[in-house]
Amino acid sequence: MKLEKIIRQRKADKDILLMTHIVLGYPSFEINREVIKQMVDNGVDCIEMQIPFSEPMADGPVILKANQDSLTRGTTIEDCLNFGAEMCSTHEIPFLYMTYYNIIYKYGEERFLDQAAEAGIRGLILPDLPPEEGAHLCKSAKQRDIAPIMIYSPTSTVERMQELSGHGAGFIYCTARKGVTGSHSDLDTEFKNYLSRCRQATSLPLAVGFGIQNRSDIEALIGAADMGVVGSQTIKLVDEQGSAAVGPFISRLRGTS
Amino acid sequence: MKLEKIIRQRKADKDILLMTHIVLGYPSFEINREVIKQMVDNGVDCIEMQIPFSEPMADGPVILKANQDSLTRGTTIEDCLNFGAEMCSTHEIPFLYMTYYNIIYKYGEERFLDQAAEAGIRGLILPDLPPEEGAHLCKSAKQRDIAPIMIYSPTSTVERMQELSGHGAGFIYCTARKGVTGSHSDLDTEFKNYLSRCRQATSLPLAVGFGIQNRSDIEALIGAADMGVVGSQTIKLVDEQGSAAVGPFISRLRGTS
Amino acid sequence: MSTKKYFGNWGGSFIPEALHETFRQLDIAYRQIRNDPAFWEEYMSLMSTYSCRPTPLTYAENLSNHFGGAQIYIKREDLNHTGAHKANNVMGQGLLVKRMGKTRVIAETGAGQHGIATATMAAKFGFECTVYMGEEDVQRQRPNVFWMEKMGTTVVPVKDGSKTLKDAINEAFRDWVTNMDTTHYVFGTACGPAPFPEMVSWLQSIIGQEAAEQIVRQHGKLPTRIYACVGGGSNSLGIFQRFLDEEQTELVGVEAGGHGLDSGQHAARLCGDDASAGVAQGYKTMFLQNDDGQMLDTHSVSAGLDYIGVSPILADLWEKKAVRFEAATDDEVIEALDLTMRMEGIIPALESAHAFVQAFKEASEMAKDEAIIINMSGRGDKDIFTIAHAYGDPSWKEFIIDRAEQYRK
Amino acid sequence: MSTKKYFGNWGGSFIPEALHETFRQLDIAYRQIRNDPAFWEEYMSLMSTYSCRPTPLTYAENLSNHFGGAQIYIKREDLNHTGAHKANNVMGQGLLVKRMGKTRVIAETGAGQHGIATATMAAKFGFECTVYMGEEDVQRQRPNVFWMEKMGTTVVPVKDGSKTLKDAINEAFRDWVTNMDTTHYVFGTACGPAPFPEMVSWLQSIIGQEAAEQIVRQHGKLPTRIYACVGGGSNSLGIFQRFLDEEQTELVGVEAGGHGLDSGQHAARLCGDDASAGVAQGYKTMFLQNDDGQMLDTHSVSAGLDYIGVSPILADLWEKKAVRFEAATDDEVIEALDLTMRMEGIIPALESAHAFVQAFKEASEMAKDEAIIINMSGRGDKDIFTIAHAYGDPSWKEFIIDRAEQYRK
Ligand SMILES: Cc1ncc(COP(=O)(O)O)c(C=O)c1O
Ligand SMILES: Cc1ncc(COP(=O)(O)O)c(C=O)c1O
Repeated sequence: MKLEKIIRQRKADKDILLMTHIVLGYPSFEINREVIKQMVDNGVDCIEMQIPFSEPMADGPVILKANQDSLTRGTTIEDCLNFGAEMCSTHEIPFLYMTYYNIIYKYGEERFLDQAAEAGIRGLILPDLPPEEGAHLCKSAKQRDIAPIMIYSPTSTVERMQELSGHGAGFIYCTARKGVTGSHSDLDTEFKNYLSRCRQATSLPLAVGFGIQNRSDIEALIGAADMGVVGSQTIKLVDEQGSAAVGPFISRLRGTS
Repeated sequence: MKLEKIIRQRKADKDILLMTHIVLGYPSFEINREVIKQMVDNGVDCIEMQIPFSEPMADGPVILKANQDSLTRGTTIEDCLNFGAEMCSTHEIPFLYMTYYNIIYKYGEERFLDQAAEAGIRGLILPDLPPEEGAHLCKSAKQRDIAPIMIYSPTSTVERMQELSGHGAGFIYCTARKGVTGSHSDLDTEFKNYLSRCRQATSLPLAVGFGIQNRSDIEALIGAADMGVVGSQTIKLVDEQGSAAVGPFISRLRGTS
Repeated sequence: MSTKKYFGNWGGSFIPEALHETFRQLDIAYRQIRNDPAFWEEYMSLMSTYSCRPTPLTYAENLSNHFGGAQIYIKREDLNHTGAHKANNVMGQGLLVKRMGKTRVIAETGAGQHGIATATMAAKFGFECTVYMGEEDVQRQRPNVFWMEKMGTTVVPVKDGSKTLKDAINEAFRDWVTNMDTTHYVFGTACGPAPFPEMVSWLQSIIGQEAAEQIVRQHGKLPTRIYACVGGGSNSLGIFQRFLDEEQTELVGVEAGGHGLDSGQHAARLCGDDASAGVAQGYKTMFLQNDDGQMLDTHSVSAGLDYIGVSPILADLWEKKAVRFEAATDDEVIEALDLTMRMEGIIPALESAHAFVQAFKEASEMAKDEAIIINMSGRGDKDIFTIAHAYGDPSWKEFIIDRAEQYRK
Repeated sequence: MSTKKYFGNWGGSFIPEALHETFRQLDIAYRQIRNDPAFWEEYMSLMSTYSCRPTPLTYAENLSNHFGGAQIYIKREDLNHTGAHKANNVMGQGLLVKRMGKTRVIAETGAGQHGIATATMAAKFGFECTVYMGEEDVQRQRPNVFWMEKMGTTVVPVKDGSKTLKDAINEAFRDWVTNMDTTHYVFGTACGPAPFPEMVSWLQSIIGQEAAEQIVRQHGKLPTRIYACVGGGSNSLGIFQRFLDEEQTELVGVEAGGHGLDSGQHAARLCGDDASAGVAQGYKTMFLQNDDGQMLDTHSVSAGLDYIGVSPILADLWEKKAVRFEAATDDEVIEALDLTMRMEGIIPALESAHAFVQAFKEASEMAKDEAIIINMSGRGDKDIFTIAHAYGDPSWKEFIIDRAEQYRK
């Protein structure tokens, strides 16, 4: 099934969906496994798995460090692809890969997409690949039912959003603010205006990420967005309290505890 | 009596005369006193007393250091003039002042010469005052029977020597080589030629200094010069062995022991 | 005229969406200045009163005689204000920033030269300024940090990754992506997303324009070869561009050979076999990366050349064989530096000394009526800590230890 | 033309007899080059290809606005090869040495700039070279010593007297008096026995000639005032001479005020009351000396200004009131340096910063259509150890201590 359809089905029963993020191989694949299980068990709707890259230009300090630590521990793409395949076959929810374009460029676009498709990966987030450079990749991905996720920023004009929407699939990733991942975002009036611009520009579901940290952030998104994305916050949590803390955190976010 | 006459009288009985050098106030006036007594007692014919200056441009390391130490101990010109007067009245031999021009310039030329003349000083050696700059001083000195000692260098042309001779009195100070005081000089054939050029250029007696260190240096001068000058060597001797060593050193130089 | 995004297979603009609009506006502004003769005039007037353009072309008579072949000329970018060619690019971008109405500039720096130049430009134009510098480079180039701070710039040591230039670039992009409204990122070399490679090369092209005129005036004809060191590629493109269509002039780019091309410890992307095509830091070029596409640690005695990528324009010229690429090892660099100091009284930056190495290897095989030009991209004083260290100079060590004693008290 | 030995009551040639013939020959050689237009042409050609003459005149827009008075222009001698005006004198004397057929040069140095320039010239002309430098200055300017040595020069630390410039001069004379046959003493400033004051001033006069042309081109008329720091006097005379007969231009020399004119710790010879007429180091001028004629210890934050004497030409201009003299204290110098770095992105040498101090004191009282020129005799990078120290910069201290740790191992 296509990602967009899955999202819409899940959204039918819920006021808002939840996507979480992990960095593959950080702190270890073993812990990735535990964390993902807790996420799924506590009702996460979608998970983006970041394949680490040595130059994560769009990431803030927490994810940056996780990328580097993972690489220092020897994580390879092969490891990541194998782990991704394992997760897809273990859990019911959709999994996405997030990484930087060089990883795919070096591995070979077709080869990468083929393996990802075979494993059951539903989408792909590449923050440094605008459609001007990635039109071909977007098309190839779609052909394999992998959704190329487009990113909107508060700096994007409506025309630009429309153009991006044409290249994308699955949902649109709206960054809640300018900047990189990690710090908290103000979900104020200006933000609401931005989200309604996003809505006008695309018919795809909207996910909102960058600095979503707690239940009240998620509540602020209800009605305006289809999915909240929690990134750095879970990494910090695992760093500080271990993987067992993830379940309770997710259920707090979901408002079920 | 004029210095030249004294020199000639003394030379009448000896194959060569001996001039020595001390730095006033180094290591102390007390030791200056002892050293001079030993010099006189052992047959020195003439003594140049250097009034220390902070910038002794023409002096080598031994005398340079003696100048600075003396000044650091607080030696003043007044001290030097008083000490000079005391020596002139204590000993029979002629005393000269050696210093740099600024000392006299600052003190006042007339005032300095008056005091020196009154004390009985017979000559003045100023290595940084060529007659072009010091013609007036030379004349004023001569008027007071103080001989302005001209210096010849191996680089001086015969014409230059003749010109200098006209300004000078007492004797000519021939530097045995280029350079500054202190290191040993080769009294070779070239040197002999130089001395005979000096002889031709002036009718004044010739003293030879710079690096005269032992009896054989003195012997080499016999016949060619009228007086040998020993400078740094006695300072080193006093530094190393104390003032009592001066007497025996001088009598060795004189060939009397 | 419209900006070229690709140079053959290389270049492009791989940027986060948040910067899309910023780059669109930058591109427009760049095209405006590029098409406005008044801009170039203003730029020239600034460079000839604030820096000392035209920089001289020095005939190295002693080196020429020593090698007994080609007549060696040195293009003196070291005499620029702030001591390197970096000033050309930075002052030009400063004028651009003024036109765009932005009030803050940021920059990455490796050797510190680009940082110094940017801090200087910011002081002169009254911009706020933050410079990102790999922590390892902060160590190597401490005096530069001191001067940047004194000119009112905030220097941020970057502690991520290999703690060198590439990490500083990532960090600068992270800043830009947050503060694009007020801020222009003064990219320091002919790399990065379009329009930077083209814009920086254009601003640096003054070097070659002057050199062509000077060599004809002084030597009577164009040079047989031109040598320039290649970090990101800005000084080499600066001098090369004017000669690209001159048949009689061969262009030679010299990369950092570090401990040798076989050692794995170097920064040679276009000569040697360790680099491969990739996309990072916003553009496509030959990168020093592993099979997984992870960037490798590079090494060079010179902080300004140990960069993982290289100008896409040079990658294209390399592929088309329009420029020959060579590498100079750390040891060869120190040797060439030594000879140049002793024979000509000229102290090249460690970066620039790479170009001297290759010129020295080839000069003696050339005829006496041929001329070669070495682009001396910067002066070596700034490298005192590295050079004195490389020489193992004992009295330098003693001096540093003495100073430290004073500071400990 | 014959050489002027005296300038009013000042100057002369108080030299040991051994140097009489040497000076006679030097004087002849100097008169020859002075009367030979080909010499000046060769000199200009050297300075415009090896250094970057004409050096620019920079309009300091921000400082001008900051003070709100006169338009401030900066003559950029810092952009010379080796970083100061000293190169002008030294390269000229280099050409002279070549004509005289000597093979060795010696020099004294205070700040190290003259030493660096001489070492550079010696490398370029293939002369042997020994530089005398007071031990205290060796401490203050260690990087300069390193570069001199690397250019093949022997640097001799002078441990006598106050261990500064004057002692280095004495020592250089001691060398010369021994080796005059092969050796020329490259005197570094407009002091010393004739013909040095005149010769050095003549070689430096290029500064003022260029500046006069530039200020008229850039500002439309001659400046109201010109400020230059005064050590020995060469950079100030270099810029002043051209303007001596210009009624509308006032010339201001700025001496090292150290801890203040009343403190006894300064190097002000022409302003303040601590100096008196004297004869030393071969010439007559105003010296900082005690009543006995013994030279005093001087003090300045800048190694290039704390000299006991001053050019006899300046002493004459002072006596005739053709030049006004002021003093800047160490603290004022650091403040002016700070302001100049932050507002203009320009780092004056500590010496040059003295001229900036006085210009800053006076600029705001002048009308907006008036121009002033500050002669920036050199760049401040060389002073990093002194300046970082003066600021008490903690990260600099930490850096030095870290380095020392590495060297201790
Ligand atoms: C003096 C100098 N030369 C060369 C370079 C290398 O850069 P590019 O290849 O862009 O000229 C640098 C970089 O910092 C530098 O400082
Ligand atoms: C940069 C600089 N300025 C000024 C001076 C002072 O010398 P002068 O008065 O001869 O110009 C020096 C001396 O070393 C110097 O290095």
